[in-house]
Amino acid sequence: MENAEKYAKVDRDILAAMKKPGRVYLAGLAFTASLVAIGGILWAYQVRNGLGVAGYTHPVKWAIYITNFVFWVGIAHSGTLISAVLYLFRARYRTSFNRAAEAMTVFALMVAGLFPLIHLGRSWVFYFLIPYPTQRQIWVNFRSPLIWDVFAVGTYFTVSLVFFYVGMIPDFAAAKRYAEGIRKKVFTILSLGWKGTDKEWRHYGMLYLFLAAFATPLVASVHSVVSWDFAMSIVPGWHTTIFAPYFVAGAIFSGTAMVITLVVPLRKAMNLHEYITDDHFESIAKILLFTSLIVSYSYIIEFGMASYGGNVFEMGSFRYRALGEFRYLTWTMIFCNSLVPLTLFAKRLRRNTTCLLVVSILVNVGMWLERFVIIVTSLAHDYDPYVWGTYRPTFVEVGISLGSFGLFFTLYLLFVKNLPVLSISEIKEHI
Amino acid sequence: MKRRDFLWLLGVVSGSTVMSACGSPNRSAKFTSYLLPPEEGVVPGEARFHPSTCTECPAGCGVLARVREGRPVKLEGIPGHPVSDGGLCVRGQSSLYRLYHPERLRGPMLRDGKTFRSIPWEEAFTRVSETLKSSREKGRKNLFLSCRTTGTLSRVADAACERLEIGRLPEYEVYSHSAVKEANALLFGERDVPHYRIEEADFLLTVGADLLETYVTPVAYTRKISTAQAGGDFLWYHVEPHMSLTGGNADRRFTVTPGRERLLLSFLLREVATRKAAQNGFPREILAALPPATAESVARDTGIPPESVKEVADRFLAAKRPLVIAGGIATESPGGVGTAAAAALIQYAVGAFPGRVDFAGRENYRNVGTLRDMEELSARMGRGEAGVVFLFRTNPVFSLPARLGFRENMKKAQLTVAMGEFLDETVREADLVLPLSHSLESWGDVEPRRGVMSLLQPVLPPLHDTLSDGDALLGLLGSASGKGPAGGYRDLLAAAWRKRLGEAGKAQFLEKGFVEEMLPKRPVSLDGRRAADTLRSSTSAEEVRKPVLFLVPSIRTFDGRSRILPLLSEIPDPLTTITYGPWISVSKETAARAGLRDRDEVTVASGDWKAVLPVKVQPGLPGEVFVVYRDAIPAPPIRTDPRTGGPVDTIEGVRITKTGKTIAIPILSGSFSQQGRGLIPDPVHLEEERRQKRWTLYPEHAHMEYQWAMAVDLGRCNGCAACVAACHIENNVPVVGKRDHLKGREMSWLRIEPFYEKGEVDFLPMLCQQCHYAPCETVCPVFAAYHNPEGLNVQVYKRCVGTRYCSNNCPYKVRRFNWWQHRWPEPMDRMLNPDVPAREVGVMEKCTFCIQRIRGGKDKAKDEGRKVRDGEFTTACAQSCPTGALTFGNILDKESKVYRLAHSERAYRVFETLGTVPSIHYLRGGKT
Amino acid sequence: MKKTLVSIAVLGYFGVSVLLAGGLWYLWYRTDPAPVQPIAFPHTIHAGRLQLHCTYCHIFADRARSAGAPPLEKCMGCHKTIATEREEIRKLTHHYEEKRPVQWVRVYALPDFIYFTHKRHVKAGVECAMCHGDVAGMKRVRRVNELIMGWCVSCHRVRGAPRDCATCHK
Amino acid sequence: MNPLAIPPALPPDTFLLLRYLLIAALLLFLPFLGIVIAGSAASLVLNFLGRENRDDRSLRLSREWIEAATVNRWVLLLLGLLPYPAIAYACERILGGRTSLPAIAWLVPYGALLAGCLLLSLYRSAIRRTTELVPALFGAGTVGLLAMLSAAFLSFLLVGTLVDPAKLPLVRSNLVFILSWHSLVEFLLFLAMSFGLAGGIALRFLGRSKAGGAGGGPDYEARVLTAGTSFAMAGALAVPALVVLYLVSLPVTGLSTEVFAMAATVMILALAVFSLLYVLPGMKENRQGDRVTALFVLMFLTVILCSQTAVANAFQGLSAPPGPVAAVESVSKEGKSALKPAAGDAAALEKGKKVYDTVCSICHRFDVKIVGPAYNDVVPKYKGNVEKLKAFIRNPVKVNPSFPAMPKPAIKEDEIDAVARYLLFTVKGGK
Repeated sequence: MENAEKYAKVDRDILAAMKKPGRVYLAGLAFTASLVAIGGILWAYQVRNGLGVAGYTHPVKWAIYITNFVFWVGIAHSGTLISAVLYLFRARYRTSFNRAAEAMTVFALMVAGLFPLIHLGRSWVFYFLIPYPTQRQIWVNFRSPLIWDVFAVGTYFTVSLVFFYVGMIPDFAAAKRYAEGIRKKVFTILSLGWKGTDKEWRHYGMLYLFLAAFATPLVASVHSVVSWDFAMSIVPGWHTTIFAPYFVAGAIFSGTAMVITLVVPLRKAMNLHEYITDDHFESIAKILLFTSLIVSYSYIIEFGMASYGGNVFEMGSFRYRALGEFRYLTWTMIFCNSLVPLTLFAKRLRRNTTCLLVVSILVNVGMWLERFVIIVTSLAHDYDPYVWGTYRPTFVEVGISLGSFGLFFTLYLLFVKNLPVLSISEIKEHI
Repeated sequence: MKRRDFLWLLGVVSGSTVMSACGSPNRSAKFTSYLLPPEEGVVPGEARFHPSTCTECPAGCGVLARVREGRPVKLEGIPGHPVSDGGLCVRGQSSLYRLYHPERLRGPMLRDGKTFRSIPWEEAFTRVSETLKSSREKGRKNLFLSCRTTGTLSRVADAACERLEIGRLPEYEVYSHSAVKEANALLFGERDVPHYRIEEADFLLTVGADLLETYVTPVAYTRKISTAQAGGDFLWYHVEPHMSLTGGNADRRFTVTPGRERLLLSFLLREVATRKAAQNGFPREILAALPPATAESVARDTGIPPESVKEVADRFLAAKRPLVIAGGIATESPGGVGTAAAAALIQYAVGAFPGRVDFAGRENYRNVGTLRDMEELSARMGRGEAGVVFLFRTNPVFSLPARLGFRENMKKAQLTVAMGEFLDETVREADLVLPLSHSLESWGDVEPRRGVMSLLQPVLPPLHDTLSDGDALLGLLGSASGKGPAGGYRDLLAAAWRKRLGEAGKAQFLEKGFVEEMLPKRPVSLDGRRAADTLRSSTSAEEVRKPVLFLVPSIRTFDGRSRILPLLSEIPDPLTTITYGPWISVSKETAARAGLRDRDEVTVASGDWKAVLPVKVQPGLPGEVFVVYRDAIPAPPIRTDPRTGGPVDTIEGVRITKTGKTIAIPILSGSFSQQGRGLIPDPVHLEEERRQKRWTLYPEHAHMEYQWAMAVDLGRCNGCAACVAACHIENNVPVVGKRDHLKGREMSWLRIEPFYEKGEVDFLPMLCQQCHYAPCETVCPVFAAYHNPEGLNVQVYKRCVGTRYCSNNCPYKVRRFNWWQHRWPEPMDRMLNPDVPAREVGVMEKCTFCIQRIRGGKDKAKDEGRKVRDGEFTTACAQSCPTGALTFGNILDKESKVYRLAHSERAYRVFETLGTVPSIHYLRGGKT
Repeated sequence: MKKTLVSIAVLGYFGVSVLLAGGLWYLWYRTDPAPVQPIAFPHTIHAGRLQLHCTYCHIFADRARSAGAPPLEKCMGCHKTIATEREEIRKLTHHYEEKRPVQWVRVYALPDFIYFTHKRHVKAGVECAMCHGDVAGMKRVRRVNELIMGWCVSCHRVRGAPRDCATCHK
Repeated sequence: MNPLAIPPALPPDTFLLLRYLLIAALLLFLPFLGIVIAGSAASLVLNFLGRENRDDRSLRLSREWIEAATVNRWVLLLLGLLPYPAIAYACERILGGRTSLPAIAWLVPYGALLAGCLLLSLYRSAIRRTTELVPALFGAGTVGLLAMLSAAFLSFLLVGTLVDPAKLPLVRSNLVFILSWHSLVEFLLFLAMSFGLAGGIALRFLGRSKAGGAGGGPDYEARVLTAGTSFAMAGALAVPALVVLYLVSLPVTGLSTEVFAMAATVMILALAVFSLLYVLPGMKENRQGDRVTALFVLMFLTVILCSQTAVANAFQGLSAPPGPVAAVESVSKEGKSALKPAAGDAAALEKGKKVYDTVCSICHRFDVKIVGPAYNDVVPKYKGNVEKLKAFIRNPVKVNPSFPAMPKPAIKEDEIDAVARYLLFTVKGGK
């Protein structure tokens, strides 16, 4: 009886988020949307005039676009990790994050997926990268890590999308009871006539478990593949065996940070304090700290290998990274990723959301810089000293990158207003 | 005559040979049928070669113009040509850009206030002839100033001037070698530059003469030196006050205190005369005239370490057939004539005349005047004595010092008639502009050297409303004197040739493009007293005050005349790797002292003259010595040598002050040092690389018939960059401009990397290595970069999507990306090689060993049912190399030259540790 | 209300698809496989009835990359006397007398990034008809094969001709 | 088969006949197959749903529908199995020479068809006995449906090969090259029209029988109405898009204005269906079964004609020339056979023959008269007088008014001599 009330309350509280949006929300939405518009225009400009409008130089032929790609794929990771892996570990605090995290995964992947296209010299023939039988009777080169990317990211996106959707089916059913108008219709369709019978729940449980199990290995595989884009090449500073674990850790690191960055304001804005408690934050913070330590360790290993490897090219590359013209970025990165998170050893700070927010944002910055530094510095000073060069981004690259952030947050804002932000059914389970 | 109709026809066709870019043509796509069957042996779509002569500089190298659909698309040297023997320098390769340059004069123009209005030729001629008449009545003198002209053209000019009572002035060249001529005149009564047979010497000492770059006939000298080096025991020492490409390539290079070259030479002369020439009647009074000197004193004065002075002397004396050449900057400084004279006397003393130094085949510089002549001309014009002044293919306003006031005085002439190809500084000032055809559009002949006649013949109809040099002169003559010779310049030439060579000879001349008459060697007689006076008179008054600025000719632009060729500003200067100049080269120590770094802006001042230039720190340059290329400074503040009347290109006591600003100039080299990466390795380092074993997971590439490979002999490569230009032209590599160069986005498929080790420079030509295990191929997602059955890393431009992964993964960074859609302004688009597509925006491009040539060669071989013969065809770069440093061939053929070289003990590959197994084998240089 | 909206929407959809079809038709029409030539040269007579071999007029087919159109002189060789009164022949004669080359409309064209030589194919024993079809049977020459990559590759596969990209791609 | 051989030409009328045969067979085959596929699919689904939630109307509808779709098993076997061999035969003949498909390529679809027919008839008879099917029989039905589908798809692939003759030489060497987009699109188009047709059939025949039984009555009719209408509408709406795709996927050589015209017709027919069922007022109430059915049959007809026109276009002009090569050969052979050169002038005769081949043969043959008279008629007039003949060749004079005057040949004196000798020697009775 009183359970019923509780359930009703949960429904109300969470679905309250989907009430009519306030001014602030609309303003935010307008802002992010305009960013998207700017990005779009700049992309059109770039396609029309050629990649020359970007700041690429002769040695540095990959830069900010690929940085963004790796960054966003990284962001995407925590989603699966938090929902799938923690689900398998039966970690209860997951419930308060998983929906947000999954949404983040999907959106981040959407954004990430754009960058390989943006960075192509001839984006209009991107379909050459897709393996399909054409009249030309020629296939893609399955040896190329870029093709592995196409598959890895594609798979990952599909799976996480399905996972995201399946997780929401019962909530749609719940939501449709409160919604009206077109929204009700949509929810009705999306809920696939979910009635909540035992039989349904039994099947549902099986399916969800399976999907979780299926998604978990992807966490490792996808970013390993992405890291191989670099590790498989022979560029000094890229060609390292530790890249796969290093990148996966980094991905989870940045992803977790992004979750915190998103959930802290979310909780505040939609006062979900009783569903997202400080304990939850603390345990997430622990993940952050842990992955941070792994990342720092990788940094040390990288420089270590370069110095005792005795490979003149590798040494040159890392000397340049640490002391070259990009040294400020390098050291900022180390500060953000290795030093700042150490504060989280203090329990008080772990439970202090403002502190967490600051740390997480810094970590995001740091992780973006990490990718930038790895990509640009390694290319700028590789084998032949004659072609050593440098790189300065142009407004086009900056604008498009901002646009990508805009796109991500636009999608996210739309999400929080139109879909249940917390997994109602699971919260009910835990009542 | 027949070919011209044919050309005309093809001219019609060529317009319509451009096809639509999609499989099925749309209704507008047309193609044309000939009226007449093309003459025997002409096959559409096949290139034909027509011999002609390069006119980019006075040297007169023979060129074969490669013609497709009636348009010349490439220039190559004529093998066996007495001057260039198959070689062609960077300027020669680029001179197609002169032909197709969009800014060429399109027709005769008449001054109309500040601007010009175009007029028909007839009007131009009549106006000239009227003015000629009127000025004669006014009692003014009509004058004709031209660049160095030789052969029939020179005679025609003389004749015309005589008929029309025009004073033919001494010809004007910026580099007139007046000191050398003066010295030879004083000593032997031969006012000219002799023909040096370097190939017959076993020891060569060059003083200031930049043989490999611009001195008199650089390609010839380059060929001769490499022949001599190939011959085995040959040593080449170079003494210079600054740092030049030539010096960098000599076996030993000594930097001498500016203006003191004379002392070294006279010491050498004394040594030679006393020890060697005493017996063969060497005039005593000369010895008397020589200032007393010991190795130590000379070392003190010249700044060359004593042991080096001794070494030079000993080597020279030890040599059986020694040869010394003084010229260039050494003779264009105060006391230059003394230097030249000393050198000439040494030649005499060691009996180099007439074997190794011969006036029979002199370089035809006799009619070339001096700076003083120009002073007189300017003065005469200033005094208003000049009527009509013809300025024929010459640009004095740019190259003469401002103090002559040439520009202003031109105005005082009654009518200045400029004849040239471009609206350059001088033409802009003229009253009447008569556009001349490019040499590839006109008939003619040149005589670069006595006894050598080289053919000029049109390979395409004139692009614009221009006349060939001869026709223009004849036209003038005709309209002025009422009756010119019957027929055009072509008939006149034909007659002249028939007269000189006979029917058969003429035919052969037309076919081969040159004739060489064997002139008997001419011994010289030395006037001892005059010689002695000459030596005495070169006193220590002629000293050079430091800091000194040298104005030197550049291998890219010579005296500045080639600076309008866009390609040449794309090709880096070999020593500094700067593409878009200008700049001033500063020595390391000076830079250190003045706290100057690359790109710093400085003001260079001397007297009331000053210029603002960015700095480039140049290793190997002695302190207090600055170098600027001649093309960088219009109206340079050069003095006139009181004794020779020639120019003094050393500006003394210059003041260099740092402004604190910087000027962005594209310096392509990221580092002048190898950073210990063994691109040009020492043997030890090499061995350990060799010992590495490596294995692959991928299936081996099978090469059945052919595996193309190249050998690059670093010992022969002198960094002249001719190959770079050749590659550009052959492969339609676009000229991208300064903006992209500043971003390091140059497009050249082939680059020459200079690496400096303690003042010595080594050059490393770097092009696609065509790796056997190519890193670029495995990473391309769409097979745009793949390994073809003949061992090439082919790039399929239409398949490329532009991920640029291949370039990242290329350790040699030899792949170029099309950042923009590059366009060729009309009529430059006619220069494109139809066998190579113009790349689209957003695709990667690279060297594929001129795959179009490979295709052609295989096609021919297949027709004859055989395999390709070694050396049957070669890549554009290898073809252009004057020293034969590049060898291309099929390495599967055990007999081939490239196989032999690739298996020599000098052979190595760049970055062998990476296991890319390149098909390009470098042969370690090692200065002998 | 709703009904009209829906019907308008659907009608719009139909309209769009019809337009698309029209567009496709135009695209196809622009590259008409059988274009009208300035002079209606009947292959049916020359290659058909007179049974002249292709290389009689297209002299370069076995010698060069492009088969080449016959020089007008060749046409005039016969048509000085034969069928001189016919309209088309008159056109020809005008062209010849005015020294004005004939601008034929292309039926087949290859993109400029492709290296193709008739010589190789003819020498390899490929009959002209393999690619150009039964020209002798066409009053106006019609393109019977679209020169698309797949088409070339198919034949190269079957005949075991080289399939290295660089064989055809410049 | 020998890749060098030019495919022999089919005699035009044979080709025509074959195509008519093909069209007729397809016209019988496809609509029928369509009805069966769509009908049985509908019936299966309805049956499943009916059993799931105990709904007699669905069960009844499902039974009626399968009955209507497969009038009875004999018709099924007859229409299903008879036309196919005709199609196979026609295709094989048309392909003949270019390639001959391995028998398996024909037999597999046929087998599938057979199996499909049998299984479906099994299902049909079962469902007539009782609507409460045992799973086995239901399964049989499903498998039958799948078999039918695959049969249809395979036959589309086979017929599709006709549209792309250039690819045919490959087909035998590796069957994968049968795969083509336009076959796929055509198949989809076929499915769309089939469902439309099935809908039409439903509207026309179902729910007519007033005989009560389980779940009869007016609401049952309503049910039929909705089902039929939605099927027809779905079909009609899917058609235009698919038609456009079809046009895109056709090889360019197959196109012609007629093809486009027919495509447009199909769209218009679809539009007609739509307006019948939706736009026109009051049309919906009284069923449009017969009209809709008719329209869809028309669509089938047009599409089949359209694709066959494409085939015709594709084959136009693709065949061996009436060998001018052969002709020249024969002449020269004739020459050879005739001449038995005396030792001396063999060379001269060879030369003469060369002149003949290059110059004379343009206008003259030995046996036939082309531009000029046949040599066998005129040469004998010279009775072996070489000089006379040479004189004529040197400057020809108009002899026979029925021929244009012979132009003065551009050949040298010795060539004139040689050719004159050659002619006199070669032509029988020349000497």
